[in-house]
Parts: sequence; C-alpha cells; structure tokens
Amino acid sequence: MGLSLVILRKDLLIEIRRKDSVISMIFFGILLLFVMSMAIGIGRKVDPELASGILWISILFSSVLGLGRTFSLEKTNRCIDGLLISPVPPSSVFVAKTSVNFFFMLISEAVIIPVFFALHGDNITIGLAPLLATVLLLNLGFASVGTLFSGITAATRRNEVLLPLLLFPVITPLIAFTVKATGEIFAGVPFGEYSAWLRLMAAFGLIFSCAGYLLFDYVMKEN
Amino acid sequence: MGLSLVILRKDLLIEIRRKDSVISMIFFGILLLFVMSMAIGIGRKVDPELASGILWISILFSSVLGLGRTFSLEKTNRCIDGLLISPVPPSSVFVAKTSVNFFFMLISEAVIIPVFFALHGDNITIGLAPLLATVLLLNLGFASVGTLFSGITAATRRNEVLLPLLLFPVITPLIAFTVKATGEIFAGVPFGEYSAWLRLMAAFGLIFSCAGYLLFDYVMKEN
Amino acid sequence: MDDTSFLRIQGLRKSYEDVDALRGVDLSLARGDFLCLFGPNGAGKTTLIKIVADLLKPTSGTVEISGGQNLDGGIRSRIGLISHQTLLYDELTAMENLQFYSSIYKIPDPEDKIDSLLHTVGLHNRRDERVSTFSAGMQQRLSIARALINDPVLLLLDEPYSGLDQFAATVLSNHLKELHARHRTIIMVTHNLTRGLETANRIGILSEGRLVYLKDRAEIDLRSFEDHYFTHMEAV
Amino acid sequence: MDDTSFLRIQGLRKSYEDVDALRGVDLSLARGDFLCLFGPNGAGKTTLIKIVADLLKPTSGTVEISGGQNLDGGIRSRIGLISHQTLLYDELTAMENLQFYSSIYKIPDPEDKIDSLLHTVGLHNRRDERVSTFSAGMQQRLSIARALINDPVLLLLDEPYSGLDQFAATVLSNHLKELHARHRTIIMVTHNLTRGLETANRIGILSEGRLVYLKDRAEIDLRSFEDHYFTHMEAV
Amino acid sequence: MKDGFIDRFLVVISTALMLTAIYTIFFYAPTEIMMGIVQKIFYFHLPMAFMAFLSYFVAFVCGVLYLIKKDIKWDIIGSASVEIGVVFTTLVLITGSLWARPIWNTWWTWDPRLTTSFILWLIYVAYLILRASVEQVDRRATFCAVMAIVGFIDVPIVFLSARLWRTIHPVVIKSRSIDIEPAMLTTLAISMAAFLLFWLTLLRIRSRVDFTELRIRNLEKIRRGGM
Ligand code: HEM
Ligand SMILES: Nc1ncnc2c1ncn2[C@@H]1O[C@H](COP(=O)(O)OP(=O)(O)OP(=O)(O)O)[C@@H](O)[C@H]1O
Ligand SMILES: Nc1ncnc2c1ncn2[C@@H]1O[C@H](COP(=O)(O)OP(=O)(O)OP(=O)(O)O)[C@@H](O)[C@H]1O
Ligand SMILES: [Mg+2]
Ligand SMILES: [Mg+2]
Repeated sequence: MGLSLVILRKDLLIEIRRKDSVISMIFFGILLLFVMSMAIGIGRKVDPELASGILWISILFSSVLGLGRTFSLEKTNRCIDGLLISPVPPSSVFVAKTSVNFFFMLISEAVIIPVFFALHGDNITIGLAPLLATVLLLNLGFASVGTLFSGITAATRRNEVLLPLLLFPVITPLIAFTVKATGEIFAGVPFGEYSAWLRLMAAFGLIFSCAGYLLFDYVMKEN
Repeated sequence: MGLSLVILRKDLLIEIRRKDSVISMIFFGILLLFVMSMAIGIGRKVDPELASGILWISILFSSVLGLGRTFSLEKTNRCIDGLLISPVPPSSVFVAKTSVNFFFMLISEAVIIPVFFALHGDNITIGLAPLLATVLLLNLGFASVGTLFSGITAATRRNEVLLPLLLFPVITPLIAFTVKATGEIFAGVPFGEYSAWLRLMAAFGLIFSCAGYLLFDYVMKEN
Repeated sequence: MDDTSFLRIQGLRKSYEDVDALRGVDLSLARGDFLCLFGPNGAGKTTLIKIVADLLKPTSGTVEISGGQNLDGGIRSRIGLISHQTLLYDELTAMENLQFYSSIYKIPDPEDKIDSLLHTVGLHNRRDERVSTFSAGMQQRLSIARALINDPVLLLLDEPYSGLDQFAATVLSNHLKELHARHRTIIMVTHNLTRGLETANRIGILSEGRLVYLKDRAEIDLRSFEDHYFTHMEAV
Repeated sequence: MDDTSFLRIQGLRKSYEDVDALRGVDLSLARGDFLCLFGPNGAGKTTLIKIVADLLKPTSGTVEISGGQNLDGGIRSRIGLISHQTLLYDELTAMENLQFYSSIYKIPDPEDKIDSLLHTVGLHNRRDERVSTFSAGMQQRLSIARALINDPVLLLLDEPYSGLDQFAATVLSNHLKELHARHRTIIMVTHNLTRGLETANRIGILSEGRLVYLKDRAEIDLRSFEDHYFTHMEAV
Repeated sequence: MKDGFIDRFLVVISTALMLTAIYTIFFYAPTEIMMGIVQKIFYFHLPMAFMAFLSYFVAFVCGVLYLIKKDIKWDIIGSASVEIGVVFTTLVLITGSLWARPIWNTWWTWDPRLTTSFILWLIYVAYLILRASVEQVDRRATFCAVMAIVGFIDVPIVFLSARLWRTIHPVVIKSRSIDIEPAMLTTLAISMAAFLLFWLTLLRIRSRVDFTELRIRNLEKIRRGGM
C-alpha cells in the first residue's frame, strides 16, 4: 500500500508538471461529443438512450489517451526496469496505476458531463446521485481492465495503437450496461428499474479489478 | 519528386515489415463502427445521413492512428535528423508522407466500407462511382492537413495525443461536407444535387495541400 | 564451484530468433568479487547482465544469487543496475528521481544519502532541474547515483563509463574501488581496458556467447592480456 | 580569422531556458583540419555540434561553412554526422538503412560503397538483420557506416567511440586518420583522451560554454595537457 | 514610459466608452417588442463576435509575419490576440445561449451558426493547448504561427459550410441593407466602438505582460553573466 502511494504520488507529480494527460482527455472528450452530436444529432431529436451513447463513447475514447500514458511514461528510459529490479510488487504498481487512471477519468468527467448537459440537457432528466454511482462504477471497471491492458500493450512496439484495439472488445459489456443504465437515468425512470444494470457494472468492476490484480504480476514481468 | 519516392518506398517497406499501421486502422475502424452502431443504432431506423455519420467518424478516427505513426517513425533514434542534415527538401518529405497516409487510408477504407454496407446496407443506395470520388477527395484533404499536423505534434512531448486534438477541429468542415455528400449518395439523390459538396471537398483538399506544402518547411525544421 | 559462492551461473543460454546470444556460460563469484567483463560488440554481455538482473528470462540454465533462484528473497532490495538506458524519469528533477527511488527502496532518512550522492556525481548544483534538460553525460552521472541509492550488495554495471568525462570517470573508479573494499559484489561490463583492469579483481572476456577467459587480476600480465583481448575481437 | 577558413564560427551563443549552454564561441577551421574537442559533461559540446549541423538554432552568432551561411548550398550533401542517437530505422536491416541513406544522397552505384563500409565496420555478415536486434555497439558501428556513406567533406562526430569495443575503435581511428590524410574537415567530440590526441591535428577544450583551450596537436606536451584538462573538469 | 501612458489613456477612454455604451443600451435604445429585455444582449453579443474574428485575423497576420521575419514580437502579439479571441468566442457562446434560452426555448441547438462558433472555439482552444505543450520558444512560436494560419484559412470555409445549411439563426447584416431600427443602430455603433477600444486595450496589456517577461528573462541572463 505504501509503495502504491509512492508511485501514485510520482505519477501525479509528473502530471502536474506536464499537465497534458487530463487536459487532453477533457478536450478530446468534448471534441468527440461535439463531432458525434453534429454528425448524428443535427435535425434529430436526441432521445435519452442515444444521448447516453454519445456521452459514454466520448468519455471512454478520451480516457484511453490517459491510460496509454501511464505506462509509456515508464517505458521511456526504461524506468520500468527500475521498478522490476526493485522489491516493489507488481500488484502495488497495478493499484497505483489503476488509481491514477480512475482519478484522471473522474476529473475529466467532471468537465465533460456538464458540457454534455449544456448540449443535450433539454430532453434529459438529471439524476445526480445515480449518475455519480454509474460514473464511479464505470471508472472502476474501465480503469482496472485498462491498466491491465496498458501493461500488456506497453510491451509491444505500438503501445498507443494496440491499447484501444484490445481494450474495447473486452469492455463492450461494461459499455452496454453503462449506456443502458444512463439511458434510463436520463429518461427519469425510478431507481428500482435500472438498479440491475448498476449491479452488473459493480460485478464487472470487482471481477476485473481482482483479475487485474492477480494477472498483473505476469504482465509486468514481460515488460 | 525522386526523393519523395525514396522516402515513400522506405515507409512502405517498414509498413510491410511491421504490418501494424494498416491493420490497426482497419481493426479500430471496424471496432468504432460496431460500438457506434450498437450505442446508437439499436432499435432505431438508421437513415442515410446518420449512417454516413457513423461511417466517417469510424474511418477518420481510425485514420489518425496511421497519421501519427508516419512521424513517430522518424523520431525514434532521431532519424529525422538524418533527413534534416541531408539535402532532402522538407516539401519532398511532405509529399511522401501525405502519399503514404493517403494510401493507407485507401486500403483501410477498402475494408471498412464493405463491412459498413454489411451492417447498414439495407436502407442505403450504393453509388459506387460517386462514393469513390468522395473517398478520394476526403483522403486528399485529411492526409494533407494530417501530415502537416503530425509534423507539428511529433515535435511535442505528447505526439499521439495532441494530433487528433489539433486535427479534428480544423477538418470539421471537411467532415461536414463528406457526411452531407455521402448522406445524399446513400439516399440515392441525383449527382447534380450533391455535386456542390464534392466541389467544396475538392476546394478544401487543394487549399490545404498547398498550405501544407508551403508551411511544412517551417514545421519540419523545428523537429 | 565452491559452496560459498555468492553468485552462481550455470549453463546459461539465451537465444533470440536468429541469434544465440549466450551459448552456455558458467560462472561463480564469491561475495566481494569484482568481475570486469570485456568482449566484442554483440558478444552477449548486455544479455548476461539483464538475465542476472532478472529482466530477461534465459532460454536455459540458472542464476543463483546468495543461494536463492533468480533474485527471490531479500536480496532484491540490495541490487543496483546501470544499463544502456538511464531508468530516469525525464519530467522529474534529479532530486525527485532520487527521492522516488529511495522511497521504493524504503530507505529511512534518505536526504543525507541523496545529498552526498549528488555531490559525488557533481550534480548538486543542478539538483532541481529536470532530467530532460540534462546532457548525455549528466544523465549517466545521475543514473550512477540512482544505482547506488540502496547501497547495493550486488552491483551490475553495463558500460557505466559511457558518456562520462575523465573527471567523472575517475570519481566512479574510486567509488567502485571503495565499494569493492567494502565487499560489495560487482559485475561490470566495459570496453575501457584501463578502467576495467585498474578496478576489478577478476577479469573475464565474453566472446560469441561464451566466457573464453577468466582470471584473477593479480595473475594477469598487462601486455599479454591485450594480445589476448584482441585475438577475440575480430568477430561481431 | 584567415579568409581561407572552411568553417568559421563567430560569437556563438545558445541559451536554453535556465542554462547558457554556449557563451560566445569563436572558432575557425581550415579545410583539412581535424579538431578534437574535449570538455566536461554539460560543457556544450553536443549543442555546438548540433548548431554546426544546422539542427539547432543559435541564440546569436553565426556559423559559416565554406563561405555560405548555415549549410546553404551544395555543402549540405557532403556532411556526415554521428550524434548521441544512431539515426537508424529500427525496422530496416543494416543493408536497407544504408541503401536508404545512399539514395537520399543520390549516390550513383551505391552497392560497392555499402559493401565496403559494412566490411569496414564488421557488420557484413549481419547485413540482413534488423537494426532493432543489434547490440548497442553494433548499432554504433552501423551509425558510423551511415555517416560515411556520402563521403563527407565535413564530418561531425559526437562521441563516436561510445559503445565500440577496442577493435572497432581502432578501425575507426585508422579510418579517421585516412580521411584526415584526404583533407576532410573533421570535428570530433570525445571523452577518450588517447583516441582524441592520437588522431586530431587540433585540440580544443570547451568548458562552461567557452572554448578555453585551442592548440595545434604538434605543440602539445602530453603531460601538461592532462593537467590542463583536469583543471577544467570540476564544474558540470 | 510612453507606452505606459498610452495604455493608461486607453484604459480610461475605453472604460468611459463602455459605460456610455451600457447607458445607451439600457436607457436610450428602445426595448424590442417581441423579445423584450433579453434583446439587450444583442449589443454585447454581436460586438463580441466581431472582436473574436478580429482577434483571429490579427493572429493570422502575426503568424505570417513571424514565419517571414522570425521576430518573436509577432508571436507574442499573435498569441495574445488568440487568447483574447478565445475569451470573446466563449462570451459569444455564453451570451448566445442566454439569449437562446428564452427565445428558442433551448440552451443549444445544432444550428450552423452556433455550430460554427463552437468549431472556431475548438480550433483556437487547440491552439492554446498546443502552445502549452511546447516549451522551446522558437519552436512554439513557429508551430503557433502555422496553427494560426491554418486556423484562419479555415474560418471562411467553416462559415461557407454554415451558409449551406438551413439556419434558424438570423442573418441580419445582409449584403447591402441593414434591417434594424435607427436608435438600435446607433446603440450598436457605440457598443461596437466601445468593444473595439476595449479589445485594443486588452491586446496591448496582454502582450505587454509577455514582452516584460521576455525582458526579465534577458536581464536575468545578463545578471548570470551569460550575454
Ligand atoms: C459567429 C458568431 C455569431 C454571430 C456573428 C452572431 C450574430 C448575431 C446577430 C447579428 C444577431 C441579431 C439578429 C437579430 O437581432 O435579428 C444574433 C441573434 C442571436 N444570436 Fe447570434 N451570433 C453568433 C453566435 C451565436 C451563438 C453561438 C448563439 C448561441 C449559443 C447565438 C444565439 C443567438 C440568438 C438566440 C439570437 C436571437 C435570435 C432571434 O432573434 O430569434 N448566436 N446573432
Ligand atoms: N533541451 C535542453 N533544454 C535545456 N537545457 C539543455 C538542453 N540540452 C542541453 N541543455 C543544457 O545545456 C548544457 C550543455 O549540454 P550539452 O548536451 O551540449 O553538453 P555536452 O557538452 O554535450 O555534455 P556531455 O559530455 O555530457 O554529452 C548542459 O548544461 C545541459 O543541461
Ligand atoms: N532483442 C533482440 N532480438 C534479437 N537479437 C538480439 C536482441 N538483443 C540482442 N540480440 C543479439 O544478441 C547478441 C548479443 O547482444 P548483446 O546486446 O548482449 O551484446 P553486447 O555484448 O552487450 O554488445 P555491445 O558491446 O555492443 O553492447 C547480438 O548478436 C545481438 O544482435
Ligand atoms: Mg551491450
Ligand atoms: Mg554531449
């Protein structure tokens, strides 16, 4: 735990110094939101589920930017060798990197979601608490699968390209749950009717964070 | 011209050896096609313009992967210094890289578009000749602006991330023209009614390939 | 093959796709040995160092350190590595890099240690600048400080002199002699004959994946060694 | 400041954000001069080489080569550069890299040239393997072949010996002597005193961005030079 | 010294003019019959849109000049101009949205004029992000110049594409005539003048900050014995 914190602190320090991960995520998210709304939404009534699809695609694709970053950071000058020869267990690295990714996503969502409401807020009910729950559960699942895969792709020659390729097929169920849940939240349906989706998301998050925690050992040693 | 060909040949040779640029573009494009069709299209009648939007967003976002690549290639081991100290004029590099990108896009479109028709072909008229014209014009504009910007972002610390950020806002008009034109092609409208869009696309392509050709000198020298 | 050996390498082989980089290396070092390894380019020296550091898996053969297989056990926190890369974070300052590495090694009160290392490598006045702004030699210097931060008992050095000016190289030599005197086990790869012969107590030559020469420094005659060295050089 | 000088550097300064890397360098070399430049880490040697190669813009001051400002004119096709990086394409083989560079220099019938260079650097038997599978020293060797492919009249070498084994280093020294005999102008940066003093006809020391020493090799007494060298070393 | 005086003078004049404009807007110009009081936003909305365009044009010119002359002053003026342009574009978006809410009953709609405003905003925010991610001064200046040129070439294309879509956003100032009441026109003119002066003041002050910073850095260098 202590070691995770050390790595977490270092990553945040680097982010504060370069500022670019979070900013790019935010900007790219808004860009996607905009391009998709424009290509799809012009002259069309955007219903809650469509809006929810647009929102999450924007957030997820922009989040990949941050994901890839956390590992490519360790590959320049082969800093990862420094971690590998040290007594830091890979699982601590996993916890640190997952937290960083979780945190970066949270910040960028804090900006992207309000912009989304400004664009599409008219036909949408805003349920803050359930939306927050959805966000947190999505981030958990996405950050843990994403960290695991960014560990894998970092060992290949084309890290930034391969990552979304591997990641998205695996998290399609998570995306589907999230879009469904959010669609119903936006439609103003009572909690009971969509709580099943949230439970599925939680299950996905838990399963994959455990899997990531256990598998990361093997992945990291191949770097 | 001869020098452009030399660089072009080298880039293709490297691509044949690694095979990854085009394959990633294709795979990522199809992935986007699926994710968007799923998030947006389920239980909804996908009309021609919406379909056209989905198609082009998939193609363009996947093409960025190839774009970034053409320059990051030159930055490893600072091969670009090898070009800069040589008598190769930057404009030859621009021509070579634009052609490579144009060509990679063409290959990936040759796969993505048929997949798209398999998914959404039902409500869509297929006009092969006008579609080909649209594709070629889009590729011209996208490849030249993209090459110029990948030259810029290659010199920054976060090349792969910054590129789409700079690129997409500038090419939004091109995207809009393309989506419009394709929407009408898909709707089976006669050529005369959308030829204006194609002319705009051609104008965009010409203006920006000239601008790129002229400005690339400055950009490349800063790398 | 004495039982007291600190590091024991047996039948080590490593094949990449086309190339056999190591073709059966046997080696055993006692605690406190300082082995300097020479060899032509492409002999497999870096490959050997990486395998000993557990950064690369051998095709066959074993490496035992202090009795345990492949660095398992407490020894992992007492290894120092200098490789062809610096293992430094470009965006952090010299100071922050050393602070990070000292925290992952859980070094208590690292300030003094960091301070004295920065003085040793002559970067004290540049400690708050980012590594990305350092010259090649300055990065190498900092990498040395990084490798020494956990007071390693096993030090693996792959061309540590590369990029260093003569002053820094002399400082490093002296530091290595001192570590040697304090019974640290050291394996150093270098192409610098003078520096290698002046510091190590055992000298080896690796050629085409085999350890073709291994002698105590005391037994070596300088003239005849150079001849020996050059006979193994021709092949890449 | 004779009018016949081939390379003339005047009042060259370069500042990065925090650091003044060059603080006014004046230097002029005649055609056929071989200058070896020593200096402590961070002295500004790489910065100087990059500016001469027109890869970096000076803050102020000028570089004239063969009369023209900043490499404009035909001279650009006759420059060779070895830098801290190799400028090689990882995915291409040794052969393909050299072929590419010879085509951008429009060298007629490059096959023989490439063949002989590959033999010189001892990579002929590895010519069809990808550079990414090469060891550090092999990459440096290939980088030397790359820099020589256009038969340069001005050769800029930033630590060309780094990573080379003694055999390759000797080959390089001999090759440089031969180029020197053929009146090529050479600027070499190295930390290897022996190699530098054995090949060059002019010796300089750059320290803290200034050229603090510049003499003809013939006038230099070895002992006193070493003392001189070390007095300038202490500062990073 | 002289610059400082001009700046102070500009501040005073533009403040005065701005106050006059606000007075005219609320006490002189007639209240529009259909929209009521919200229509007052118009007198901010339109001048701000024009100032944004002016900023981007100035940045374009500065970009060209920088590439030709390689004088850092053009970079400083150009980037200051883009920063101001982005602020004004943001304000256009905000005032537009505030206006749209009561009139069109929505904060946002995918109307071409709105869309194009947003595209402009994106292009120049991307410029600012690019600026933030390059450290070396020359390199940053060159890239920003290229971006400013490309961005501005894009402006007419963006607007052309807007014209070709159907629009609910009114096009008031047609090729020749302006269909607007005289009192409103006077108010608009005053407001326009006030914003123009305000823009000029901002540009001078903003670029002054960078010039000063540049001077400080040079002085520091001299102090360190470098220059
Ligand atoms: C390039 C940017 C823009 C320019 C040059 C511009 C210009 C104008 C002009 C001249 C009018 C006056 C029309 C009249 O009084 O009849 C107007 C009205 C209006 N604008 Fe804009 N505008 C811009 C962007 C925007 C944006 C981004 C929004 C919304 C977010 C917006 C919302 C409105 C609204 C709601 C009206 C009143 C519409 C009405 O009278 O029905 N405008 N604009
Ligand atoms: N990109 C950069 N940004 C900021 N400072 C830099 C940069 N590159 C070099 N410097 C600084 O400029 C000075 C000279 O660096 P340079 O690389 O020229 O040194 P050098 O003489 O080649 O040293 P070495 O022998 O270590 O290679 C150093 O103090 C270095 O920190
Ligand atoms: N990743 C790799 N893939 C394929 N072959 C490799 C790889 N790494 C090294 N080799 C090959 O293995 C052999 C040994 O390489 P190694 O890097 O260990 O040499 P070295 O002794 O360190 O040489 P140098 O003195 O040049 O650093 C070489 O022939 C090299 O081509
Ligand atoms: Mg090696
Ligand atoms: Mg250097």
